[in-house]
Amino acid sequence: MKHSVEVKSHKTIGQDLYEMIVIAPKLAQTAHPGQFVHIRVIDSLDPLLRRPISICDVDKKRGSVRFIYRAGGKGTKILSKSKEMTKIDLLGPLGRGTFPTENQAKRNMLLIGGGIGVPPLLYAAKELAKQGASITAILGFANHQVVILEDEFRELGDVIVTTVDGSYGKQGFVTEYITKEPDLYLACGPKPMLQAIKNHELLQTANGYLSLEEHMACGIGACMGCVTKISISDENSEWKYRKVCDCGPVFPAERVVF
Amino acid sequence: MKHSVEVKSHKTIGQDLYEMIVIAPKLAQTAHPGQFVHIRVIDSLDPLLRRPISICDVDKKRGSVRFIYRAGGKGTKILSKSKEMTKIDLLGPLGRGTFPTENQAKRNMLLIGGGIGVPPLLYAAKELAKQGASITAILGFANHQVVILEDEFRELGDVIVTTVDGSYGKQGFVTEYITKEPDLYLACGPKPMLQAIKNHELLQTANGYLSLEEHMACGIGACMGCVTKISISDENSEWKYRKVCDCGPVFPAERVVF
Amino acid sequence: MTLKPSLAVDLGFLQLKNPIMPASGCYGFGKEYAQYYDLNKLGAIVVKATTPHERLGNSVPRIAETPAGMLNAIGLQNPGVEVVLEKELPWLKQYDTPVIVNIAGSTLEEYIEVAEKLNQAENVAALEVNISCPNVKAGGLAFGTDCVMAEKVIREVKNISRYPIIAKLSPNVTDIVSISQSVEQAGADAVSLINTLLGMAIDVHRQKPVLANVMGGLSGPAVKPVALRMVWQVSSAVKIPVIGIGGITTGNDVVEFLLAGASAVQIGTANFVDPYACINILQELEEFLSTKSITDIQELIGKAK
Amino acid sequence: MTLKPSLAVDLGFLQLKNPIMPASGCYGFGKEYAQYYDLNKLGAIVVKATTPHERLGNSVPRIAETPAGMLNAIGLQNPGVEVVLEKELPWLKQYDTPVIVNIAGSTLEEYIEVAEKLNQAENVAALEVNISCPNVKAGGLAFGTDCVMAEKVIREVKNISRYPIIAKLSPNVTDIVSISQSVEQAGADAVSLINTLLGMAIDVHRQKPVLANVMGGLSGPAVKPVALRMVWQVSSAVKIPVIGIGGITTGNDVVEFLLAGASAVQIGTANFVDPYACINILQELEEFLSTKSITDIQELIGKAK
Ligand SMILES: Cc1cc2nc3c(=O)[nH]c(=O)nc-3n(C[C@H](O)[C@H](O)[C@H](O)COP(=O)(O)OP(=O)(O)OC[C@H]3O[C@@H](n4cnc5c(N)ncnc54)[C@H](O)[C@@H]3O)c2cc1C
Ligand SMILES: Cc1cc2nc3c(=O)[nH]c(=O)nc-3n(C[C@H](O)[C@H](O)[C@H](O)COP(=O)(O)OP(=O)(O)OC[C@H]3O[C@@H](n4cnc5c(N)ncnc54)[C@H](O)[C@@H]3O)c2cc1C
Ligand SMILES: Cc1cc2nc3c(=O)[nH]c(=O)nc-3n(C[C@H](O)[C@H](O)[C@H](O)COP(=O)(O)O)c2cc1C
Ligand SMILES: Cc1cc2nc3c(=O)[nH]c(=O)nc-3n(C[C@H](O)[C@H](O)[C@H](O)COP(=O)(O)O)c2cc1C
Ligand code: FES
Ligand code: FES
Repeated sequence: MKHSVEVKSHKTIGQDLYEMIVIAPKLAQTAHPGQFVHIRVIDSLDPLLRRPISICDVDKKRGSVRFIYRAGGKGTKILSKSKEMTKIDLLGPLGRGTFPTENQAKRNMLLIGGGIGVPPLLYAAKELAKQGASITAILGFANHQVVILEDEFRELGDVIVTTVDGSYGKQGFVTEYITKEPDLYLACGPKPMLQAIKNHELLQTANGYLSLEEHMACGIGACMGCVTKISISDENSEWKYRKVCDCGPVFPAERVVF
Repeated sequence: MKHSVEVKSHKTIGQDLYEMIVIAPKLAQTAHPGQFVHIRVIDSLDPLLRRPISICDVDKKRGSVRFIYRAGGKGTKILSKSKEMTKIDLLGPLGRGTFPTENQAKRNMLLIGGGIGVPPLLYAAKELAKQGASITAILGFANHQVVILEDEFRELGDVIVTTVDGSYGKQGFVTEYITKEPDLYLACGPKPMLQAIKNHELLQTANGYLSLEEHMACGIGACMGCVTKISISDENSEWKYRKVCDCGPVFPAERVVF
Repeated sequence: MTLKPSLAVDLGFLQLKNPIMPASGCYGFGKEYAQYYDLNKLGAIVVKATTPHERLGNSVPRIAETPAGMLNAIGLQNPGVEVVLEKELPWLKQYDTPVIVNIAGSTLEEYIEVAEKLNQAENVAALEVNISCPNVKAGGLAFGTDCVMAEKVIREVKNISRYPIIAKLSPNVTDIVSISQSVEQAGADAVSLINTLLGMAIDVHRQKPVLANVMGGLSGPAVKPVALRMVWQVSSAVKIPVIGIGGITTGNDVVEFLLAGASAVQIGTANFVDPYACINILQELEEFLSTKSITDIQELIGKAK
Repeated sequence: MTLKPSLAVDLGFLQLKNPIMPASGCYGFGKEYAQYYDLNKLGAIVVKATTPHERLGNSVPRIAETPAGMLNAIGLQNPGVEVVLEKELPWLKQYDTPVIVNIAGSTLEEYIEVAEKLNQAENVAALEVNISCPNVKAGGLAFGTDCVMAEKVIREVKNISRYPIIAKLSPNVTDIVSISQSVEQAGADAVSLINTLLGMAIDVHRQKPVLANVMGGLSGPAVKPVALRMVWQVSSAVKIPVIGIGGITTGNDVVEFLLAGASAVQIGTANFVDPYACINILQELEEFLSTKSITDIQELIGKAK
């Protein structure tokens, strides 16, 4: 579960956005949609901690795994400088809470991604498409410069792209473009977006899954750093802290307490 | 005095030993033998401090400066990985106490270097040779694997190479091969060696200069970190702490208090 | 060739096959790391702080990265001593590595309650009494920063417990030496130090503290110099063994703590950086001893003094 | 386009054109850095600790590198107050940047002596009373870790001096808040914190402490979380301005300290990493304000609370 993998390609695909493909056959074989890896961006004491990045896509045949991330802070900026052919240390696949992509044939699936929450939905979409599920994706971005993966989603189903500033696609938030109730929805993005999705009137009876983010230290369930409130029963509002890295990062929407 | 310089060539020249040549015209023009630079080995908080490295040689025409160093600890190991064409941040030339290489024509000069103390003597030797001084160099090393610069010194004068384990050249310490009194001697190497040189019976009346090392923070005289005991008069044993980075790194041998 | 060096250390009340143990709160109850390597390789295992009742812990974010370190404000989330007795400790029985249970409480009574309950356990080698947690209001820190309170809680726990007692000290004090002497006086069989330094970080964009709890405990390589200094001071002032903790990430770091007077060490934050940290450190330690032709690791203890 | 943001801060007793000043002991008397840039760009200059008589300082090594930090044990080497009055302060007259003189002593009398002598100076804006130096036996640290002693030395210096008094506090204490309140009570016009954390490092090859002095003061980015936490606590507990110090290397670090309640900051170790540190930080700070459309830097002070 700890791998030293070779960077096969690494390039910028939008403002501060990078796509990194690594050779990691074992990871490619075992990873489920929604899972993530925990990356040591540099062998140094600073930055000290690993960075969690979702699995965007896997190529089981070639044994490669794709990541898309935003180089926003110290660690991801360093990561963005790692060259092709060099090795990267990562843990994974991590997370027991994954997107349900099995036995979904012929169902109507709604995938909703916000910004850097879009990448993990791609792997899920591909698995669903393979089974013949009908896919609609609503992909929201801040502006035209950070729109990613649109074409790849179009190959798998219907796609609506939104931008907050209206510089591309439809103007507004993803929630404004949810127009009918799906059988199942999967969502990943900033917390306020996930909350708005969970509370959306058209999604009250649909099954839904949300992928959450939280600051992590260990990434494997040992430190209790990355918890989120998860309700313990359908009936009342009682909740417990569950570890995002271990029980998540994907949780059933109805269990997530905001 | 702060430069961002390009690494022109960087290669290993012995066990853990590296030669780095940088393009730094201003530094090449102004550096005196015995001076050093203070290198930021990586733009990171760890390792935090710069590393002092002596100027081994300059090529004023090409505007390049050569360094030879041992990659022994954390910082120098990181430095040894910096590739050609990349930039390195350094301060220099530093140190007002330098090897006296002017007006030394026709004099008998003895240069004594120990291990990684050999490189700074090369630049001094070249300047002295230009003026027609007669040069004898005694270069001491631990073993054959770390012998450096022998050929270049041979072009400038007589050379005796010693190794502690006898695996190359003469067996023993440099001090065993001082056989006559020079007009002036210059020495750089580990403290016990410098002390033995200062106390050598054949060097009691000769003028001598010792290049010292001390742990440094600022490298420019501000922190008082790098002091050494320097006697304040010839008559008695009174001494004061003087900054190696600023008043040194080269001091008249008779002033150095061990 | 020299013989394989002996890594065993003797704490008096406990013999360890090597001086390496994961630190409390950084290793859960061992299960996660058991997926990476055999826990029998460790000198001992120190499990997450246990309180009499379940604790939910603090709000998130609980983690912030700092230069060569991290802040945490977990707030002692744990399932409570009953669950530890029923589920966690029995699972650890499959290993012959000694288990040290870290205990915490908000009041003297809570410490006593949890210590008492743990007397029923079958595989506890020692209790580590956490009088130094900075993340709980009215919590352990108050006990760990005052000699009288420290003495009291250690004495009471010692009286009630059937296990050797390790007092885990806080570095957030003016005089670590007098605290260590107080707990020795109170009957502690060993001291372990340091727990985290109280610190904080601010998010300049949100203009708010990074941690929901505002302050948290600083750990990792950044704190090593402070930890090492305190181990040096305390090991000169008490007769009981000292367990060194704080920023250890390499075999050389362990050697530093042993030379400063520690008889064993704990590894915390480094486990997050690399799940194999304890194992790698152990190997580096062995290599260090071999290179230096040291046959018994115990030779190193206190040798730099 | 927005206006150029105002960087000026008002300490009450002293107006600064910006909140950036080099920290004592990390900047000599300014001469070395004057070769790199114009000292008039700084908010103020805090010079090396001055004692009544010349001090030789400690043996070498005096410097050790640690993870994201460093240890120093300079031992207050300085030429004594007479030389400072005759040579160093007059040289600084060419700049209109306020000069803050850091004073230290081994006894109460020494503090008074040096403060008294400095009354003759012509270009001193304030005294920073170093009651927190960990590197001198029987030195300042004793004053800085005890409320009664801290109060006493600040009160006496305040009585004798014609300058505003800044009390520089030690972080090596259980309760920084009560120390800060004691010096406020004693008449301090401001507090500055933190001085260094007491730490050590061991050379595993020589099997000896790296520093000749065994222990030294930890500074640099590693200590920032502790410094920030103490600034947060103290600025909530006293009414006098707080000057934040500890591990600042970037403009964002300065913003963190301002948000935590500091009215100005000092830059120490960062000057060694880059001689242009203060200037770069100043520029980053200005860019931060512009990006966030903040017109007056003083808006940030204490805003994260
Ligand atoms: C399960 C999971 C999957 C993720 N997948 C992706 C992905 O596919 N692509 C992508 O661009 N981002 C992803 N993120 C977010 C990504 O981990 C953060 O953006 C990143 O850690 C920030 O690090 P930095 O070096 O840029 O910032 P810094 O400011 O240097 O980070 C400082 C500290 O805060 C933590 N941190 C800061 N922001 C976040 C955040 N949003 N979530 C978690 N920790 C944070 C960092 O991990 C680090 O410990 C994911 C997060 C999680 C938890
Ligand atoms: C004026 C001067 C000129 C020098 N010239 C050369 C040279 O030309 N070639 C060469 O190989 N070495 C030279 N040295 C020694 C070189 O600076 C050290 O070997 C180097 O700093 C060690 O860093 P590290 O990263 O290898 O070790 P680390 O163990 O990472 O060093 C830890 C800390 O200790 C300091 N340190 C450790 N050893 C020394 C030492 N011997 N002198 C000063 N600081 C030390 C480091 O600078 C750093 O701050 C010189 C030293 C001085 C003072
Ligand atoms: C996430 C986290 C949780 C911790 N929980 C506990 C705890 O429950 N009980 C305790 O005594 N110490 C706890 N600690 C402190 C560590 O055991 C250790 O004393 C400290 O982290 C210093 O060691 P390190 O620098 O190797 O991490 C915790 C530390 C961290 C980082
Ligand atoms: C080499 C060195 C010398 C110092 N000398 C003094 C001093 O003379 N007086 C003083 O009050 N503080 C002194 N300090 C402490 C600094 O002023 C500052 O409080 C501390 O280093 C923390 O800030 P930093 O992390 O930015 O360095 C010194 C620090 C260093 C590193
Ligand atoms: S990050 Fe440690 S438990 Fe999730
Ligand atoms: S290294 Fe700072 S004075 Fe020499």
